[in-house]
Amino acid sequence: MPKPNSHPKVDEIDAAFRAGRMDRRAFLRTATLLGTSAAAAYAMVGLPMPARAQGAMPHGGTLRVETTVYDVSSPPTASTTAHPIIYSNVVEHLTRVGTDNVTRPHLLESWEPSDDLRSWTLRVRPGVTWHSGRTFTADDVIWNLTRLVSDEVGSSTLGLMKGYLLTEYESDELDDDGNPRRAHRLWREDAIEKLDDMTVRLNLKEAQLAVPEHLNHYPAVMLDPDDGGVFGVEANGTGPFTLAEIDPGRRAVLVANPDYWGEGPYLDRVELVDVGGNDQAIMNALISGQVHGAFQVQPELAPILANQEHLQLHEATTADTAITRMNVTHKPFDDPRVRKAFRLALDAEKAVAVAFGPYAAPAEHHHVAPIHPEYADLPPMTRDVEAARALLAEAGYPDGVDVELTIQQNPPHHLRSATAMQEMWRDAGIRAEINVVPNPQYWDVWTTAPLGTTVWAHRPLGVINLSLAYRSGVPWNESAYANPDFDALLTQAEALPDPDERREVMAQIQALLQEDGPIIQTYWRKLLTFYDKRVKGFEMHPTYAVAFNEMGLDEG
Amino acid sequence: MKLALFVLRRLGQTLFTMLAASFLLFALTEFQPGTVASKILGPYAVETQVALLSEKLGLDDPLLTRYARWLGTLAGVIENPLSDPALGLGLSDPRGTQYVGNFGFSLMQKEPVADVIADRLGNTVLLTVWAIGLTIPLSLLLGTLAGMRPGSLADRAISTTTVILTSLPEFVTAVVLLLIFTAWLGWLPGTSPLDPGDRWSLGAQLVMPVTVLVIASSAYVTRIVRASVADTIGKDHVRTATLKGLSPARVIWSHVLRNAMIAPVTVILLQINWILTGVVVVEAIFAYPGIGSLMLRAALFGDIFTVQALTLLALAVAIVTQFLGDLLYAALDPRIRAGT
Amino acid sequence: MTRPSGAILIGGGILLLWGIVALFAPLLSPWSPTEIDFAAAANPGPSAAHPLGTDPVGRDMLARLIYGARTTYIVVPLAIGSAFLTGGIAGMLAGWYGGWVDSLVSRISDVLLSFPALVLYIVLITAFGPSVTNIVVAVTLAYAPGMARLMRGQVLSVKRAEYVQAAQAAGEPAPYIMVVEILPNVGGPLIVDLCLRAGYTVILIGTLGFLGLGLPPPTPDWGGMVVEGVPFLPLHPHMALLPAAAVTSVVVACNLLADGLRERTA
Amino acid sequence: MTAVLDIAGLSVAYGAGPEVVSGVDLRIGPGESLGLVGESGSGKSTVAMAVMGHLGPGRVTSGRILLDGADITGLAEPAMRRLRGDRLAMVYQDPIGALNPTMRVGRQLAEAARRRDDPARAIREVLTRTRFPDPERILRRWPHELSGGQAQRIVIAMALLARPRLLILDEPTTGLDVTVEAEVTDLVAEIAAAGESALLYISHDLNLIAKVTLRVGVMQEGRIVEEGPVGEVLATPQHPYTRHLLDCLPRGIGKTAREGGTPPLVRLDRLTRVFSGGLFSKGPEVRAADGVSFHIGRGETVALIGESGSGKSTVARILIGLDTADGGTVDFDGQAIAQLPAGARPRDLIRRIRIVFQNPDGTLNPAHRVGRILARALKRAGKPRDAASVEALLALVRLPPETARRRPAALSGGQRQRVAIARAFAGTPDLVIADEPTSALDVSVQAAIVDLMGDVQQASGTAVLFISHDLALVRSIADRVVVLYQGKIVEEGPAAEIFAAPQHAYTKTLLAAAAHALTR
Repeated sequence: MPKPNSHPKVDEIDAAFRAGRMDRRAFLRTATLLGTSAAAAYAMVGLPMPARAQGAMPHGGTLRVETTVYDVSSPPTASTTAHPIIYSNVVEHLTRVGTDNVTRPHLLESWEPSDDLRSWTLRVRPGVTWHSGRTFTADDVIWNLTRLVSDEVGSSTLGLMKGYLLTEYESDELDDDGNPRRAHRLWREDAIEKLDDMTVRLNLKEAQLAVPEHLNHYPAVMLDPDDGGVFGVEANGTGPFTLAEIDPGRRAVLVANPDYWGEGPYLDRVELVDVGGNDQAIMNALISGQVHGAFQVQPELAPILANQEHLQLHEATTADTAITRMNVTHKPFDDPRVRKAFRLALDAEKAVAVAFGPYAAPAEHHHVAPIHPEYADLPPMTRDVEAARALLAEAGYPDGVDVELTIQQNPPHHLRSATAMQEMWRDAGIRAEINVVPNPQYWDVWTTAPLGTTVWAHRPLGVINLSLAYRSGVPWNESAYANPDFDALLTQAEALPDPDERREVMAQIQALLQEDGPIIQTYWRKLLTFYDKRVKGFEMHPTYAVAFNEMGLDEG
Repeated sequence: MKLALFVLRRLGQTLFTMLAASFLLFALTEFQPGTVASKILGPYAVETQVALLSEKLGLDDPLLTRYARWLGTLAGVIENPLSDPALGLGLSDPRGTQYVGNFGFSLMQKEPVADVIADRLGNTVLLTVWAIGLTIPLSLLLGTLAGMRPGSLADRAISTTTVILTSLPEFVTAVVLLLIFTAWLGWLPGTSPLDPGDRWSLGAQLVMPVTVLVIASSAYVTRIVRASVADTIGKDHVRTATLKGLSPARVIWSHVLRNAMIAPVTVILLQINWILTGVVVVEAIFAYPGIGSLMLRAALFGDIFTVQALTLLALAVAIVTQFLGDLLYAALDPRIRAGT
Repeated sequence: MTRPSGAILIGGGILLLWGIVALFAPLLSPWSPTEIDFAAAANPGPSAAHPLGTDPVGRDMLARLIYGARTTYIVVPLAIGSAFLTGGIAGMLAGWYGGWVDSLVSRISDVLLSFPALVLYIVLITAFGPSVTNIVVAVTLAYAPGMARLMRGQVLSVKRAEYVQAAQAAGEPAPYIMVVEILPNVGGPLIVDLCLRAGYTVILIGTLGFLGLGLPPPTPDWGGMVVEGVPFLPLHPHMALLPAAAVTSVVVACNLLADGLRERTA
Repeated sequence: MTAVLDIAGLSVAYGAGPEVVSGVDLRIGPGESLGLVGESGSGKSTVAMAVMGHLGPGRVTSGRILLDGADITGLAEPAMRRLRGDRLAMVYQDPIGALNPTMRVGRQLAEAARRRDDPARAIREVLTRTRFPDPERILRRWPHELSGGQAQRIVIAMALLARPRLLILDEPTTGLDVTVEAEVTDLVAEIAAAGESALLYISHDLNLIAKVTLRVGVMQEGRIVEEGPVGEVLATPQHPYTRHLLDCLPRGIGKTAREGGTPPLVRLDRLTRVFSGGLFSKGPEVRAADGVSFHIGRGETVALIGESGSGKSTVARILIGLDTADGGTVDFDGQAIAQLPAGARPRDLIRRIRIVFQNPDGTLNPAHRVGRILARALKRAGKPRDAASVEALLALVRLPPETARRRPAALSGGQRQRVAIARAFAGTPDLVIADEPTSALDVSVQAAIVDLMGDVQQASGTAVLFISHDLALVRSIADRVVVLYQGKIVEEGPAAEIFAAPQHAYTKTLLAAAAHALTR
């Protein structure tokens, strides 16, 4: 078997795969992260590369897709996975994680990690040009990456890469309480290093396997430095489309770039239509053919849309979820026994049935999904009302507790989930009031509310989520959880490419979260949408990514 | 002299109302979570950033200072602080940074509020024109038919129908219409984004929102017209006309209708007022890009500048319709004309 | 005494019926309104256990409709009563004293009426959270000005009545005149207005529920039930249509009662 | 010769209710005029509406109505419509309300003249005839720009434009001032005399009928109880009801002033009250009372006479404390009260000055029972408020004790006014102001109330300021008369002197208007 990539760890995992200690999916993912090309990795496991029927792709036409048209003038600070549908076909990522969970180079041609996974050489794809005609180079990559991890921009990429690229220090400025403000800078000056015009090297503080996946984090797109970090109509990009028009809240128009360096585009034009984010309106727009497809469809509407002749269901099993997180700075959540009681009082399976029907799977309160390669299969955490009561009593709440659960108004399954939890908690003496707030308002309290349900998008690795959300002091740490043991374990896990070794650490992390963690998690959601059957080349991506250049519209 | 005084007083009152309303709104939004800075920067902004911007914008100043700043910007006395390119927010207004009527930037859409509103106002006017254009003749006809002979079969049929229709919440009407005409029959589009690329014509997109509004408005106006006609029919001067030997049609047309219209004028104008500034539910359900849905989204977002502008717009609309009402009253009723 | 008209009988009858339902909810209801029948969630249609089916999360529809009546009968009278008290007192004072009191009340009314009503609600409720109290406050702020105006007009129309002048000439104190002499005689139009506004309030609470700003769950609130049921409309129409019919029936009843009372007082 | 109108055995009922008109027979020949007199509810207007075929929910239960010999009883609406405005025309009470407020006078007249060959000319002629000196100008007017008298003349003109065979006038002068009443009555008398149309003139006032028609029918409870030439009926009434009506007409030549006068109780000195023009009114300020000076002695009855707007009510309101003077003084038994509102008056002062208002519908709070109203008055006067005291008070005004349990709506106008009087006298006051206490009552009731006032006053020795627009009414009770015109006193003196030799032109007009009952 030829070994096109020489990374020693590829051999290790190859051996693991062949010994039956690693499944195909995990092998494919890990091998590609280590720099093996997708084609080679597929060959190693003896599978054909999933191919798309390109020959049949119709040319021309205008595709109309429903989505919330956000203001996307600053992609690095994009805050939802619905933002990139507008910009990521104009300005692109360095890598792409496919629907098969395999990461492929995109604006990069390839990457090479060092043996210790602390040095990553990124090779820029030659022949990629900006719409302006300029060649895409290592300078563009460095400008963007540096910006993405800077305090001034405030991209969530900062939290993602903080562990291995940044260091925290106390700045000269004082905050309201007179304490020095915490700020970040690269852990060393050449952390992002230019080797030549087409090569960049990342020098990491700690070993990290998921770097290529992080480069596909939705805000991490490559903007033209000449645009000053601002995205808009006619913004310069490398993508298959240009943004011709945007009216946030109403519509955006993408026009094909005929000189695109990659596949397609086949479509002439993509119109993104905002119908106000109202699920009913989305359903009605699909039924009356006002749009060809939707960003996503809520599970309760799926049976109705499935009855429509002209529509096709697309679904993806994902690690998309909502976390009911307990902010540990508030009573009673400062006590881990209380937190555990909140979990013990629930029957995730029942909650899922009520909130989602068949379109979700029960989760186990640790934010690592069975589809994640490092997932450790722990014994299930079953409902135990008596134990929950006992824990509460032990924590000093013999009469139960009164809490307020803040949830977002949309989509409606939040309320259904919350209602199911509320009802089950009642048995254990947890009296919860549900406070439904408009979605934008939720984002003003998401890091401060004592008890709130926050949606978390799918990410290809469990550790990505954990490191974004529960590592001490990271910006997205909405529960204010600060557990040095957890941090240490997580850092350790992130450095272990071997799935067995990693899984062992993961088992500890998951158990720690179930025992001590700040979260309640009852489900993993399937992502659903419907597209007109005439639309070709669409695949539901676990992070909602849509590659319009790979899609066509059969006008017939 | 007295008239001038009267106009001045009215203007003063209006100005006071506008100031008080906008201040009250400003003060109320204090209690909403989040600040102008956090809204501009989005949910994932780091604390440092928010603090920095808050400082630059003076968001920690007392409420009155900030209100005065907003007012100063609106009056064109000072520059819009958000326009400062040094903030690096990329907010720019083609009209400049300082002009009279500067409502600032929409925090939600990062565009000048004036542009955000202008875009949607036209759509709402379109909706209003259709809805009111259909409501007026329909309710005049039905209301007169019912009020002409109180207690008759026609009256009872119309009165019963309208009392039920006015009791239907708009969201119920809209949802039932959608179920029938979009989900079951597929005759009409389920949303009305008024998007040029839509496969349904503009007309088809207008049918359902207009119908919901016409049902709600005309049922109500019909009831008012009916009451007014029934009342006028019993007036002495109508008896005079009948006993002059005029035909019933002539009596209704010349002696009843004009007098009976005086009371419904207010109600019809209030309907215009309501449709122009308050059709939140219908616009939201049908994804109609108008003022109502913008109001809802802006209020939910906490986009204080847009909400302020829309509130003042609503006030202006109310004042204009009231003025129109006064003119119409005067046109209809010579007694009022003599009064001014 | 004239016989009550058909409108009053029907309107009053419906309201009375719902009132009885609200009062005896625990006796009438087969289930708790918040209890989830996890088994029924998959098959929410009417069944032996749930004669009117269940809602999307498997709570008994009949129980929620019954307890929804209770919610309506608590929140609406509270809201309307508070608006009436505030607006009524302000209008009474404005009408009776005139002058600066009148100007003050009128200006405050103008300011409050100048807000598009929904903006007022949304701002209030997003600032202070959805709760019965806040809905009562919001309804009070929205309706009190109109009620104040009506009361003021009524007081002005009665103020010149000779029996009021007689009381004044008899040196009766102002509060006595307002409460004993004026109030009983301005009631008619106010009660009609109260009925109409009670109807609007039912719609309003429904609309707030529809916009997701209604009463905090799991309070059975008809408007909120409509919203929760709407996504399932084509498959399980009962989830949205039953509460919609309940809302409509109460509003129709209020309107009929108002009509009937108006004819009586006219 | 065929009668223009021939009614035989006419009975009318509303719905399933009792007959409101029973077996009425009437006959009016061409050019003749007939007066129909009766109190409210006697059925006289129903007869008129039956003739016009406009009974609304009512129906003719028996009898027939012949117009020029043709039976028009229960004629179908279209046929009836051809008669109206052609052979039948009608004039009503409340002329302003009878005109469409949103249509110019000219158009409304033109509608009535539509069957004439030359409508424009006909309108000009009829306007001249109804005494409009400048017809062109009046045509452009809106109804609200007309005075009550002008409006009634327009309504009459409208009726005349039809050149009807029969013209019905239903209380055409009720609600108009005395002088205006005279103007309209003269016009109607002239039309009657011209004899072009037969005339049916309906009124509650025998005086007016006597002025206009030659024959009169007296109606009581739906029946005609007496009919005959006016002179005969007035001189030798046959039916007791007719006699009763005649007895009720105010008569007498006025009391002679008391010898030596009485010590003054109230003295008004140059009392002035100015109302500034409102924001809207273009008019200048109104001097409602302009230097009014007169006095009232203890136990004396002073009549304050004037038309509406003459300022007489303003004077009353200042006395009682509902209004305050802008200038001048009022001395009440040593206390200056002109600037003292009721709320600031000591309780005893309030007890000593009481008032009886004009409108029996408004004078009592409809929400309260009579007993409560009187008990409250007793309490305010510092008297025991028990049932016995209330009964005694009711007895004073000749009302049965059970009245205490009634609400005002269950009482007749006269009864309500009695309760109002009882309330005023509850605290044995020194001065009672009676502000037109009878003007809205039927004639027979008026007389009873005036008598009652007199009796109660005699018994209690209370001074009375009797305010009225009707000179005839006050003749029998007033010691002295004060005549007010546009806020100023134009004449003042002992009643007998004023009636005998009025000095001021306005007083003469008033007297002339009131005089006809005596001259017949």
